Amino acid sequence: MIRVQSEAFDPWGEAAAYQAAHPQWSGKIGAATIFVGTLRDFNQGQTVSSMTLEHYAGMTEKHLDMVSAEAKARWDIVDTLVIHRYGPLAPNDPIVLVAVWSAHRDAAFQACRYIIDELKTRAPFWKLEQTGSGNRWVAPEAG
Amino acid sequence: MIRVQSEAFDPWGEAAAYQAAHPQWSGKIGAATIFVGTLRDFNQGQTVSSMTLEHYAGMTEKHLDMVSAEAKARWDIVDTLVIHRYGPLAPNDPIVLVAVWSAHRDAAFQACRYIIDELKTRAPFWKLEQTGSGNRWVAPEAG
Amino acid sequence: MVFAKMKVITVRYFASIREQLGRGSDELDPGGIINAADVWQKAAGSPAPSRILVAINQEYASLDQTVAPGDEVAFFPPVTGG
Amino acid sequence: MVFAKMKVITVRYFASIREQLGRGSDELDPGGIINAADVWQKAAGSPAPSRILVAINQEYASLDQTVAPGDEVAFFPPVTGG
Repeated sequence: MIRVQSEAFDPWGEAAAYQAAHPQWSGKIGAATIFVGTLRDFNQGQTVSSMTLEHYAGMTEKHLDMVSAEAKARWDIVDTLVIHRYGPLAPNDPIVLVAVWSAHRDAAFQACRYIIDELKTRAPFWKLEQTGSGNRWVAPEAG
Repeated sequence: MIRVQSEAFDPWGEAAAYQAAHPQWSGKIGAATIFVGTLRDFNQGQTVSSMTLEHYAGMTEKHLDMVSAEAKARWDIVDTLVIHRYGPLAPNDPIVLVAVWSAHRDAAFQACRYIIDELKTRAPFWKLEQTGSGNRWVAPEAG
Repeated sequence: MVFAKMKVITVRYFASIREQLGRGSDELDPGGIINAADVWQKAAGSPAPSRILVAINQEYASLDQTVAPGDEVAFFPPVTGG
Repeated sequence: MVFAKMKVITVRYFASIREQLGRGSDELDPGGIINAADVWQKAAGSPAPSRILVAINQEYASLDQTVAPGDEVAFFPPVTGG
């Protein structure tokens, strides 16, 4: 499942609730790998007081659905959950959750890493940081 | 921190509580990577009704402390949490939690994977499965 | 007698591209437009900047990909989510 | 006059090794024991099986590693935690 939302969320509670909502997985799941991305209060040498995440509504959801489907096609996994914020965020706010459930850990780790890497390099989100010297668009990661 | 215990635990709640217990991390953490290992009800072709995890008390804790320290030395991470059960377990019970917090995701993923892989190949635990055809010691993973 | 309404090309801009153009979207007459580069030229009055990303109907595309009336074409800088 | 109590070697067995020997531990007189292989031979009455793992004072060791009086020596099969 994917969700793109402006509301704050609790990544641990969401992962727990999603797993609890699938009692049919009981005993079939040997591994869960979770990535939580959180807003830091410093970046590229400056203090960040807050951030606004712009996104391309519609394309974002399509992209996250596609990446989740690719992960399911490439690795033997049971399910995935991706939640991503947009709009205004404060330091320490969770930005993104990627959770992958599978029988064995190797598939869970690889699929989780694949989804977050694809999301970071391709999903249409843009971070605008508010710093002491004004607003700035965050530069993309090298590579 | 490492903990080895016979009591059941909620891995999501433990990760959330450990992070909440470190307010000084607020804004410094960009990434958390979590691995949760859960008891499956099938393994190596047989249905597993329950399991008993034997461990070498004392050496287990020393080993997990050492592996956690190695991960902190090798990657730029903020902290780690490892919880491992021993004693009787039922299918769907969480067996192990490995959580790693860091500024950036690559270090969190690599350290989390390192800790669980080292734990699986070196920490002195032994799984005794109860199946329909009796008890059997689980064979170690290849590699 | 009913005339079909002429289909426009919807153009959308995000992040720094949106700020530079001073608007979030345009609707363009498809006349003379063959590909995404033509869309940018007609909307912005200049050739597309380097490193700009293009999506047609919410899928990544290249500047030389064909655009049809009714399409949604988006221009944006490298993404920074996650 | 006080005599020092002679330090024994504590031997511990786990999992299938423990089941095969029918006990979880032994305390051995260190006489004649140089290394971990000697500990096994004295406790079990046979050479150490292949693939057995050894720890001395709760750290992984090899069968030819030296053992001293007071040491804790453990024998166990490949581990299967996590």
